Amino acid sequence: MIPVAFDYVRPSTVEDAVSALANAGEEGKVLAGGQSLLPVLRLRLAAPSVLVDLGGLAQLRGARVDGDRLAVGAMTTHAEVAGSDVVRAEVPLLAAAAARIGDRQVRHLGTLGGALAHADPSGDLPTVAVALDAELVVAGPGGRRSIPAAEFFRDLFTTALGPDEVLVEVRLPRLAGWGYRYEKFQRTAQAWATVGVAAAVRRENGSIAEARVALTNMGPTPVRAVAVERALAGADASADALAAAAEHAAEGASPASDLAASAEYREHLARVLTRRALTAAAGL
Amino acid sequence: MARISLTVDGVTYTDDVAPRTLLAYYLRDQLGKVGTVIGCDTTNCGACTVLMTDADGVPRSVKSCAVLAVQADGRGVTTIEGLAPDGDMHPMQRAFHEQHALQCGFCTPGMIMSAVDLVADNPDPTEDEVREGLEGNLCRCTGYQNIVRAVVAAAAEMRGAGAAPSTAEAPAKPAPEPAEVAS
Amino acid sequence: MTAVAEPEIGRARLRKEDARLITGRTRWTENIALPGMLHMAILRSAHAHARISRVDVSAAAAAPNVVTAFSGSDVAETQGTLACAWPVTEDIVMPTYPPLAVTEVRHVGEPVAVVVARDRASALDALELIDIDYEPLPVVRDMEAALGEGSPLVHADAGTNKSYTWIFDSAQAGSGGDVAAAAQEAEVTIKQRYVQQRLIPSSLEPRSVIVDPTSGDWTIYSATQIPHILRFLLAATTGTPEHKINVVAPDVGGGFGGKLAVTPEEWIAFAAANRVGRPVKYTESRSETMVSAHHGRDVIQDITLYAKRDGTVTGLDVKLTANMGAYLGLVTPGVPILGAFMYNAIYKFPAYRFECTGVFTNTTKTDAYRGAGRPEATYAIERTMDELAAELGLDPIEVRRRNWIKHEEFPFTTVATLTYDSGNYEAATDKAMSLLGYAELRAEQEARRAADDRVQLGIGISTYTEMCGLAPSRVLGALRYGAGGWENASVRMLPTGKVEVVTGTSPHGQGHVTAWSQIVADRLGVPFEDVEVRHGDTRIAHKGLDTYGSRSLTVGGIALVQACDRVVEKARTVAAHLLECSTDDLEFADGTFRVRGTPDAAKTMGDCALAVFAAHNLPDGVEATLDADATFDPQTFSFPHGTHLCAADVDRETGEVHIRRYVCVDDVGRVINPMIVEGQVHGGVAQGIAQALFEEAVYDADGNLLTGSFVDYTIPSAVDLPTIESDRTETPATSNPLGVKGVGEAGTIASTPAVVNAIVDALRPYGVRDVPMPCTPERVWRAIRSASSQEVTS
Amino acid sequence: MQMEHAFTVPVPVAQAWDVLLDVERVAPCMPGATLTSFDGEAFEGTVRVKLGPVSMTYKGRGRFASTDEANRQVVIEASGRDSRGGGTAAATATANLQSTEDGAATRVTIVTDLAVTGRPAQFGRGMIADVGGRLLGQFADCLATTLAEGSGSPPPAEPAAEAPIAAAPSPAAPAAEAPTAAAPPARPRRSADAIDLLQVTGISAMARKAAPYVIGFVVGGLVTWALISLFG
Repeated sequence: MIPVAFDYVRPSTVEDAVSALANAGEEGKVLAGGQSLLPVLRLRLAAPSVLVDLGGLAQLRGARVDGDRLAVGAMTTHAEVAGSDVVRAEVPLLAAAAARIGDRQVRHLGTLGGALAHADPSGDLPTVAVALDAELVVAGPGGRRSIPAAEFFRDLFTTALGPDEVLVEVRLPRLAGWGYRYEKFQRTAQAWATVGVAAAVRRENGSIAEARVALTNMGPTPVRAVAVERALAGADASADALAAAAEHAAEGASPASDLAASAEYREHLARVLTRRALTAAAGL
Repeated sequence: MARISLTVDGVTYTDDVAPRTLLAYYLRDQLGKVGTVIGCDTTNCGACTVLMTDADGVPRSVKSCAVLAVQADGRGVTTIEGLAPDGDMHPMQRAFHEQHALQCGFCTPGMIMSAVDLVADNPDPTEDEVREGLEGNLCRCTGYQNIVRAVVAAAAEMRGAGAAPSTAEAPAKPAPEPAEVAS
Repeated sequence: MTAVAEPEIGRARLRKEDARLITGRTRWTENIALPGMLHMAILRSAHAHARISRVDVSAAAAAPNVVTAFSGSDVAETQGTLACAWPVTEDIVMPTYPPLAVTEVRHVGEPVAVVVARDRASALDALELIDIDYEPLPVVRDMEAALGEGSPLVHADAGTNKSYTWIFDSAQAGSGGDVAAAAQEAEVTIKQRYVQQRLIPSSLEPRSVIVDPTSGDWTIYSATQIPHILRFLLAATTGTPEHKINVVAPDVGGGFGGKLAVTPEEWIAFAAANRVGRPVKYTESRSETMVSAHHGRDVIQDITLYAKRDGTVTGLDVKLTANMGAYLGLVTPGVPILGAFMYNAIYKFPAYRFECTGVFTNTTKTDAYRGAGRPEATYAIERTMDELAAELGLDPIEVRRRNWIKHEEFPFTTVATLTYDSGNYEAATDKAMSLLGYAELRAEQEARRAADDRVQLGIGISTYTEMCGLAPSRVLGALRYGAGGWENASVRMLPTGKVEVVTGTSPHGQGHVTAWSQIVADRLGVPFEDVEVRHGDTRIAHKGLDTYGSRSLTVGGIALVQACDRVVEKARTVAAHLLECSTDDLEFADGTFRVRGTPDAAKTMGDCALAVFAAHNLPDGVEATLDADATFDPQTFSFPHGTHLCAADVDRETGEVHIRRYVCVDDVGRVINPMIVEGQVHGGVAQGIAQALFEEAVYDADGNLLTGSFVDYTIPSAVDLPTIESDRTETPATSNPLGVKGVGEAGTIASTPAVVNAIVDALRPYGVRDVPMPCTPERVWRAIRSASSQEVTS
Repeated sequence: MQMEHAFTVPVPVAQAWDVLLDVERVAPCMPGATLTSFDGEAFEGTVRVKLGPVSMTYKGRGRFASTDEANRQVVIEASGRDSRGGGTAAATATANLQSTEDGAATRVTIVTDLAVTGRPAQFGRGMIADVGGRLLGQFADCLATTLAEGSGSPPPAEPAAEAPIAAAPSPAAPAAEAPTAAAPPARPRRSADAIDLLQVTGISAMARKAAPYVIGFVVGGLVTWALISLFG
């Protein structure tokens, strides 16, 4: 299949990108890595009049430490995120999840910003962003604003981004020294996550000082496993305590039933995978 | 139409393309590079995999059906046809032949390009790493086993460690056949 | 030429085919561009069942770059009809199958209108301008519902959704006893229902066709397994003289039965080219393939096995309900019938009854998919034998031993009337068990069971045979198949001593060029490199019945041997003349005729070829050609067999299945090229595992295919499949001069039950007796849950 | 597939009935809908559905198959077609109004039979029912508010030309009227009773991904379109 015809612009500044989007109105669409968008276009499920390609924005690539945050440019590819020394040192959970996205070819083109703005409920990176309370910096006609991940993901494929806004940077807390695990369950290696669990754990004196847990594909947006985190706070870093906490994993989730799995099975998986993720993250 | 300029298999082309043109179709229809094939429309099969330089000029495997030709502007692209420009086989091509890593051959161009990219990143991959590295390429004929074997063997040869033993007899280097072109 | 050459047969020759495939110098149909060629796009029905109330293509026809647009009614008279070549019963319901729907659509994906344009994109753009109204009709998707009272009818004029019922009864056939009697006397009865889910063959190359009406003939390039059958049927159903049609199957990227078809798209491209008088190309997108290319399997199997408490099977009753889909494709009705002869498998069952009912539903038609009928049969009996073993507390291998045909009992005529010429099930099984370390794994299994481990180990066994070498023409005739099963080959010695071989087989990945070269090299005593094999072009390969059903070597290979032998015989006459001796005085070895007792007096095949070419000094009555043509029609089938063992770890918590070891020992008779044989086994096993664990075509109640792309129709990648440990035993077939049996389908046939048997074996202590395919983690998890809840309540 | 939605509004049945048949009042509940013609029985319109990268436009027509005032039942048949690709949706929706015992409120039941074909089905991951239910729920949610306002209130704002499924407070959907659990409704719900019932009947249940391409949502659009017809 071949996409419906569209116009194409490739701005070289963020400001130009924003104004190109504003000019496009309702019919504009941002092209980041294109790994989700191009299949949609090929199947003619969408027919934007203009594609605004952010591929020329070199300033949106790369990761750096900025105070107590790790700042990653939105156009940094999954392969770059997964392979970045600074990401692996500061937020290894993000690198681990990025390494599990799609396949090599997809990771070479797909970008962090694209994956977040796409807001696929089975996407891995939105879950990490929510688990870690990332802040998403967006640029619009009125300048830049920062949106907490918890508020960024509004619904299935729906974010707080305005149609003339561009996601430019993702800021994450530096979690060097935390244990982490992205546990991904797939029907086949090519399949999207049936369920995923992002877990980061800080141990202190044999107990869990802090834990952050979020789930992939357990609702229209990433689900923060609040009940699990609550149960973990101050708990012993023991297998039993982690298992008990993981039993709360599906609380507050509203998973779908689809071809890959039923809601009931997803809830079961969420509990099992959360236990496994916590166990790994806690180094047990 | 948009004007693009790119290098494909060592040759520089400048063309006007419709923005909707996929790189795969540009290669096939406009450049006649029909060695790169298209097997699906959802970026699953990987048959269209080519190497394209990234913003830093490093060649990376991409699925050319999930890239617009306009996105390849200024980049360098290597297809299966440009892997061994002097007519000799690339070690990966030779290994695919020697290890019987292909049957119908339709997935082969993409599979070889993916494997070349994989070995560039990981010069000494284990069988499991090869399997993971090729997860973006589907093959319906071989069950992947000989493909895995071929990639491991090619990697060894490319490291200069000497090729792993072939499943078959001493390889007779196949004579390249002239391209068949319909009138 | 004097050195004694190592025999080519049996050598792991690297493939001649590879060079162009690994360098991208390939001629796929989609790669071919002809002068003036146009591109066709097809509008397909989004409805599973509807009346077409109105079609207006005028806006599409007026769109930029569009040369013509038309719908079914525009070509109703000229488009011909698609043919089913296998009306399995006299009273079969065989509906008309128009390539382009005219008044009614009966499955999602059925072609309804066409645009032909200068380029592909314009054709696709114009498709959106076609205005079409449907009146939806009731949809029937479920086979059993379709047979029920008051079901909506797929073909109203047929008055029924039943296509046919085909019965075999060993009591009536005289080949065995009465199953009803076996039922009465049975000490043990095993009753199982298995569902062979619907699969999509999914060769990596999508189907593609070019029809070239220029230059006075019709040339059709098609990504097909069956150029000869395509040519014949195109002629027969469009009224075009056969001698004006040439079909070329260029490089073809896999088939697996999926290209054993005469497709609506080929016919529509023919109609389109006829309208515009220019070459027309059509290549489907994958999402079109999913809904329009034929599917496979989709059979409900009700199996009843009767046995004594010592494990001896006394009778087998098989009732199938087979989904035809909306229409009958080339061999749709015959696919389950091919399995009818295989349910008794390698066993000496004394009584057997088989009944199959073919049913129409509003789904894509089914047809051949790798194994075609035989994987279904093998799955059912191998799963059932495991259940019998469990019921009796016997090792599953032991229960098989007590029933299988012993090697000294060959030839053996089965309850299904086939005579198995050879086999050695004991040897293959022993070898497989030893390769796997069967006893050790059983011990580990015991330990894990005792420990109630989260991950349990299962060992699955599949001892299979299959009928290959389709097929003796007389048998096909008796089964009401519309054609024969012979194959043709011709061999031409060129004056320089090179050899040109033309085969009627039509390879699409199997490596015939290499294997045929090996056979010819041995038979003629010429170097492997000196043989070229031509195929897949009806202008070159005039006669042939193409490639499917593991037939190419066992039928086409024998034709090739015969042609070679005829060439040698003719050369012998020439050599004798040149050497001034009697043909009886000549011995032939390594490509050279030598006078017995005077070894220096010799002529090579090349000498003879040159002499024939020069024709200066030929014996009287000998024509100046050194070539021969042979057609071989097998007298019987061939019967490869083997034992596959699968050791699987099953996570009781998540239901995940991990294949830890996969061992197979296949006996495919004499092996021409062990490397190619191993490759066929790998690929076959992979596809069988895919059925067991991953793949399923799913429809919703409205007849929409929900698995309409590779996103949801989950074909395994390298990560998802195990390393296969393959070995062989070699019991040559006695029914053909090469001793070969065929290998194309063996792996697929054997592996599916091995995997599912392993899963069920792992979970048997937890009350699980079956897991429906594909055994996804969720299905495994549910099977464990429902078994344990039943145990609690009972 | 069949879907059922039920809710109770705190107005007498006669009042609710009048609103239900008032095209001008009810149609705007449909995000992305444009009614192009209505002759009292038959109607035509379009629905544009946009969700993430997917954007599709459906065109269709329908009619009141029956309007039974005595039994307070309306039956609508409608069908729409994807402007590209030929996918369709056909719906038969039956709405029943029933007075509560005290006569102060009205129980509304909507049963929808929906058949969707084409790309949403083929690429939607088998989520049509789920997604359809969610969208119907959003419509019902809005409808409950509208009916609860009674006949005296002014009509709601004009529908947006297109609307994302979730009524995110973004410039993309200034007039979106489809409240979800993820975003506050654009207008206050007046009936606590209705809200509770909505939750009980699963209307605010989260739907899911129809990923990767989310076509399921197009189907949702068709559902809403079918309902437009219902109240058009």
